[in-house]
Amino acid sequence: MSKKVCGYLCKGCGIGDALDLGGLKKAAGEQGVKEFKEHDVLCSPEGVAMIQADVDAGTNALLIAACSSRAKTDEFSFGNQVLVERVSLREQVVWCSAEAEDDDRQMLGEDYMRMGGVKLTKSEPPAPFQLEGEVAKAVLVVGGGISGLNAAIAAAEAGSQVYLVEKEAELGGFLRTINKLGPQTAPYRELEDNPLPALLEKVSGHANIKTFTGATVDKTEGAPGNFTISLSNGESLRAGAIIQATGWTPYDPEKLAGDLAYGSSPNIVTNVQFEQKAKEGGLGGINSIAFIQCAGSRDANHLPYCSAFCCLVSCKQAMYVKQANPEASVYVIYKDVRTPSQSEEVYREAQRQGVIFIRRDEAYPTITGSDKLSLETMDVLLNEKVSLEELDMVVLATGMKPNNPKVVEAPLVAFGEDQEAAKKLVEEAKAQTEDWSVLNLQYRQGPNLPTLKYAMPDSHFICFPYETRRTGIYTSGTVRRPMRLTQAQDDGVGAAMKAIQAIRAAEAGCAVHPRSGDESFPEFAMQRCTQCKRCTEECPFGAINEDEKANPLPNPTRCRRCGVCMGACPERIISFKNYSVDIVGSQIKAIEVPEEDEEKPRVVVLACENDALPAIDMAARLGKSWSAFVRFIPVRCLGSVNLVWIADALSSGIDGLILMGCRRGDDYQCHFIKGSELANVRMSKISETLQRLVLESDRIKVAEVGITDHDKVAGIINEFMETIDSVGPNPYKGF
Amino acid sequence: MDYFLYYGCSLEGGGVHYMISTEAVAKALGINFHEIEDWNCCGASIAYIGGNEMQSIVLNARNLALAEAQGGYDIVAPCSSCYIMLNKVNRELQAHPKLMAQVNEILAEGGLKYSGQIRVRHILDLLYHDVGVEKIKAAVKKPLTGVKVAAYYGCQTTRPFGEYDSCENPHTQDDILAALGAEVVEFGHRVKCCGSGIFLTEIDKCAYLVKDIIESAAAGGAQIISTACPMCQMNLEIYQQRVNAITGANLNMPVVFVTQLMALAFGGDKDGAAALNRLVVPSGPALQAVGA
Amino acid sequence: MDYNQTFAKEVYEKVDSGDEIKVCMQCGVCGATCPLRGEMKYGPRQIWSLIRAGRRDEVLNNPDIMLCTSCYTCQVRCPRGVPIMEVMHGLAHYALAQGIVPRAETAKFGKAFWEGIYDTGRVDEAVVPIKYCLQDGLVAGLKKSLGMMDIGLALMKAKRMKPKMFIPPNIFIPGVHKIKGVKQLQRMLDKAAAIDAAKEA
Amino acid sequence: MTDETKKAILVVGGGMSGLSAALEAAEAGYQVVLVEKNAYVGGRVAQLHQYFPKLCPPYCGLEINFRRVKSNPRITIHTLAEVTSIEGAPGDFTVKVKVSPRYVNDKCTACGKCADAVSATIPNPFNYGLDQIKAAYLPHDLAMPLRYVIDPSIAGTDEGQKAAAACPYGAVDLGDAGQELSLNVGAVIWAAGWTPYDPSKIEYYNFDKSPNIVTNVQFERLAAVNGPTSGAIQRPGDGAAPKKVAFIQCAGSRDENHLPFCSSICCLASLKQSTYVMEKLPEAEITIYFIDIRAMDRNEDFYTKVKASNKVQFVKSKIAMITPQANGNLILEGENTATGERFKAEHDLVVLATGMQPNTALSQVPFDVTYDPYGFLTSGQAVIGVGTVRRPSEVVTCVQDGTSAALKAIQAVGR
Repeated sequence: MSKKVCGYLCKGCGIGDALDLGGLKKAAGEQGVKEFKEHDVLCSPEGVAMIQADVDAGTNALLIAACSSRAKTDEFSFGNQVLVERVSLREQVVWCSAEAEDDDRQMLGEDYMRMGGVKLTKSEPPAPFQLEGEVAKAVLVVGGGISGLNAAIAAAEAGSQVYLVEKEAELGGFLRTINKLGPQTAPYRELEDNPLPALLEKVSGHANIKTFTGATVDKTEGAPGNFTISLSNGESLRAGAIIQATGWTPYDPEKLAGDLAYGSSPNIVTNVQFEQKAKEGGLGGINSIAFIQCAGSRDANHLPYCSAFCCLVSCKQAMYVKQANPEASVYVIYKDVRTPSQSEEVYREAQRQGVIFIRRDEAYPTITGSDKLSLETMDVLLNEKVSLEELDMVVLATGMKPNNPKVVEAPLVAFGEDQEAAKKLVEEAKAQTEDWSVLNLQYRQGPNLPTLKYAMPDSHFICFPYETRRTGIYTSGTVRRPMRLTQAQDDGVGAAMKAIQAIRAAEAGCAVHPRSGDESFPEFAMQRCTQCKRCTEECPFGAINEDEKANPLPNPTRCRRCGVCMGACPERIISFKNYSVDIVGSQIKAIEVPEEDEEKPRVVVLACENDALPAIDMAARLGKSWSAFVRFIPVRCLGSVNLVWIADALSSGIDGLILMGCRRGDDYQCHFIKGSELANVRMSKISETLQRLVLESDRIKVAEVGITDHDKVAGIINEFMETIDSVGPNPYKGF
Repeated sequence: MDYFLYYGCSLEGGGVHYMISTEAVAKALGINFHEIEDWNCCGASIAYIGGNEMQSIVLNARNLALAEAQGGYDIVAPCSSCYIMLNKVNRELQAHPKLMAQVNEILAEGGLKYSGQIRVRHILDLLYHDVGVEKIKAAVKKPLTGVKVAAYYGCQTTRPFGEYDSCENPHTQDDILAALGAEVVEFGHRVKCCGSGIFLTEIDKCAYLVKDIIESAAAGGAQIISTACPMCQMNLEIYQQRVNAITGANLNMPVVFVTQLMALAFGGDKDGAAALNRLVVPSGPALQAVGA
Repeated sequence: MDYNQTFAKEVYEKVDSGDEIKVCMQCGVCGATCPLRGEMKYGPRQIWSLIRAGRRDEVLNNPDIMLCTSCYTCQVRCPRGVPIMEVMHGLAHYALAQGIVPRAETAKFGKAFWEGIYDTGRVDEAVVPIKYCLQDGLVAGLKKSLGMMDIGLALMKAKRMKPKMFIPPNIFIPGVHKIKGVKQLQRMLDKAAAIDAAKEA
Repeated sequence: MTDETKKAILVVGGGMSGLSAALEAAEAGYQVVLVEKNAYVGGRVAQLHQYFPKLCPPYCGLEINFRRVKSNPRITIHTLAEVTSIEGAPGDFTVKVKVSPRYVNDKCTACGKCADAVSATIPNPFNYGLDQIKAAYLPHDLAMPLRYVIDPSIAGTDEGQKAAAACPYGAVDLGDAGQELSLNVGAVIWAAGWTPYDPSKIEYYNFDKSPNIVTNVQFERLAAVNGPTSGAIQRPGDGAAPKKVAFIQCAGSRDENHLPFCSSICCLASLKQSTYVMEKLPEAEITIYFIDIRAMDRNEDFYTKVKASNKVQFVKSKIAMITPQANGNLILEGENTATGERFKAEHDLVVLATGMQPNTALSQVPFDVTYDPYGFLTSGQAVIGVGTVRRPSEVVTCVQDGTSAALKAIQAVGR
């Protein structure tokens, strides 16, 4: 496209007083932004009108030198065909340089003008990616239990075509085995009817829902907006998004043979088996019964987590017994009664009906006997060991395991690291990975959704619970985490929302979470590819497949636009229209490096735009200040940092670099899962590059900066400046 | 302002100075008290030992029925225990028609019937809500300036109903005393139980309750304790020497009824309307400031 | 110890307000709230849990069930709305009805108090203590009442008690006036007694 | 499908639930109007120091959501706005909204000159009144919109004039009279959130009588770097670092005299807050008094982790009484139900795990909807309840719920 460039300088918020605008314009001019307009308050209606007028007159590339790109976003966006580059003179120059010399502040401003200028001139407005052929708008739901059924109905009622796949011969999942539901609705005291019949009626009656029972998924190919799914029954379906609602499996009671004598008597049953009996009306003749909570849950030797539903299920099942025989002695032996929110009333109601709750300690009760059972347990509240005799039945409240294969990933290994060791790690990871699959994804990175813990397939389970690491594929219900029936029900509806949204994004050719709406996407200059596989291996979302010659096959609708592939590529063949190795490299080169004797070191901070950048903005607004020798360059993710930038920076005389990104490790915060981790690993190998250049490794620092660490920003920078002083100037200056 | 004054057994005996002062206060405030003809004991909270639940219901139902038959005024109980028993039974009868019917069958033995029209009040309720602090202020002739008093509520004065004042943090008596011009001191134990219910028989266990309450009042700077319950007054007052003997404390704190202080402030004679001569622990220096 | 629901059911059915303890969640507020918490082996919470465990003798013979000062503090604070004080009284009453005496002295005093009510319709604070004392027999009783003489004298001095303490109680006491309707009252109380007796049987 | 032609979705409440609902619907192509009663969106999570179980800052997720909002032209936000009436039915609602004056228009650049100019202060609502803030203020560091607020208390005063005079951009508008909006929408999502239960109602805890008894929400502020103490945990009474911290669970929850239901987040909140103390005051003793520890699902791991630290003493007892001492310390009385021991324990800082009261129990939806006995909205109604007005829930469930509410809403406008 032919660019019509114009720069706009704001004089407000102290910019006009602190900086020589002429100098700023001149600097930008060196990078191709010749024309400039000034305004006292650029974000004011008048200022914006001034810009809009130019845009209407054909200006389509704007360098807006004012405040942070995070501020005044409405005022300074002019539609996606107009390139806007923001230069943060306010936050990154004026507000944070209180202690700086005037000329240093001016140089700082001018560098940012150059950096902004070069980025603007080298960027192109993104053109949304369009799938070939028609975008598939159907939603595939795998799993016909409470969550899947609700997902299917919700999506269908929102107008989507739905394919519902269930491996059993009938729909319903665990609902089929359920006698009654515990109290769900106010006043939370009455048992309720199984909702399955009503759900089945809705499903069978709905024109938008096509059901496949007794079928599993053999193969899932393609990408959001264009999945092709082959079923075990030979059917082939096209879907735009997928919901995996494969539910749970009861924890294997055989594993409790030792701890809770399971199998030693037909009268020791699991809560699932007991429900079946209740459904078959087989609860007659129970005069005395004990329910044992946390049978295999909250136990390091079995399931370390809490299965979340067992306490309420035991309350419900205890009510079955009481209602069949009010005289029956019914005991619930628990560690903590977990009946959260309104369901506290269910606990009370069970008590009202005469159910006795006995608090035990960590040790399991001992169960003996074959027909009539005896049970011995610590009664914490009596502070003594007690025994229950003549029990007709003992029910083990066993927990839930998600129906999803466990995936273990090999730890990241830096380039150049001992490749044998790396292979070994991969092998070990493979060994721990379960070798079955639900979706059989035909993805370079494997057939399953990556899992974090306990085979639960999610990535940010607090803020963005639906986000798996496979775009357009959402999990729903107990496959994601143990939850109660009502939650699984709502969860299905939410998953349907995400699926519909993903299809919409595929249609529009833009990204989904977290860069929702971003129309840029990575393009590969294939002819220069060396088939090193790094991009295909390191993409956190498995977006890139491989052909038989190991050439990368990108799937833009799977892509989240983080740029990790760009950071991984040693050949620099991967770029976005407005974000590339060349653009950032040029920004670095645009920094003017003073002669050594001027004693004005230069440090580049590559800052994650999700956490570090906001922290820097906040620090500046709060009046923190730091060395005027640093230049910030926001990056989409530290994972997108290409080593070339480091090398270029150092060889052009930059004295040091800081990579500021978010927390890594088990409780990582990276919105692209392992960008921060990757950067760290890559930097661990940077020493080689440095040795080649005969430079000190102190010149590179990877710093974890959370979004609320604005109080630390100044400290980190100033400390690093001292380090740079001690190691001395970069010998490459002036080359 | 017409009310039944349910004297209760104490006011005929150890609480006689409560009766005298209450009647004097009523006069000064224009309250007409009527006696419930032939009322009987409420049973108090100890009745459960000799009698059973239904019996203590009947005891109180009879009084309620009499009151209903004799004019239906609100029953005002100066004694907290009477107040609780009458009120509790009244609420139960009003809430449970079946119980009411059953009880009426029994009342029929005495040709009585109760339909649930009566309201049961504590005397603090009457003084604070019906009379009001302003009217009390207006009646003051001799302000209790300089009198450092602790307002003691004890247990049954507000618990369990908390109808006219908070169970945990009551204020009505404090406000009334303040209206009299007295200095009401900070007092942590104001709602702590003094154990009167079983004091006589479990004195070794309960002595400490009295000790703590009186010492807490003294710690706050109180020279005198005011109560609105004959059990509390008697229990806190007459056993002080015993308590000293058991606990090694050194208690000598006058304990009076709020109505005695009111009578005094309303200009009544200290040994007449205020019946201070009925104290076992003389008011001594506590009321010297106001010449009593 | 074996768990057994027989006693729990007995309490639910026969003890006044007994079934209300079912909803106790064993939080412990009652025990910690009681003014006599330091004097009790078991607080209400523990007593409920003993009932649930079926410890009949331990509960009914437990002197703590009769140590209640009736202050209602536990009852107003109980997060599950258990009328703790009523249940305590119910338990004590039930124990006495079973011929068990958890606390002899309080039992005697209560008995004297109730007799006062039954005989006259009202309670005479001067007579009740004597009746209470004399349950130990004349000699011991007089001794006990002499032990209380200081109190009695103090009250008499303050004109808050009529001098009846030394009149042998077995003969007619003029000072004690009966209410007019005492006979009907007694009939009522007898009828009421029958109803609860049926329940407790 | 041309969603733009369809009626908009109204979301009432800009907390985690409302924000999620608004974003999910807007990103699926629907028009959304978000009405928020505070001067900023983000709700109560913005006031948290960290989330359990990851101990990460809520600002992190909010920043992403705010960027989603900024980059999405389909979302309109009205802050300081409350719904006054709703008429109609799903597919066609007429909703009246009252917008209170902010006295600062969108010319504000958040430069802060107005705050410098005024001297009047108000109790800082963002810090639950733990400190004072200028009466011309930015609600918090990540406020969205990033715009100052002039407190009504000074709008008509010289102080207000000072603020106006100090603003170089004509952003202070003391004449702002607020406005009444009338919206025609196809669906209404009610995400009004919750209010911490007022602990002064638990009289025997004497909350009002000691500054060293704080609520769990206040404690979040005491630990937050942008809080009143810049993240130093101090006793409000004297600024001293506490040595013996107590967390009292079910302070109002699971109590028929207060909130009969379980607030379901407080156990994890206290476990989380115990880690704040461990980190910032390694020497301090920590005790958690509880009835049951309710760390549901994978959050159990967090409970396990805290137990493993051996830094926290867990005492199974509901606290029956708190008595302030002259030295500012507090005596806690309870019965250790595991040992039967009735104890008195002295602590120098007490944190009450106060529960969640649904805002629908405090001010009802101006429409014919049904509530459960506690004031929570029941499911399946014309006005779609979401998040903590449906049931006490942690952030995850609110996001989940907000997302499903968005779908129910697009079904309604699709009609």
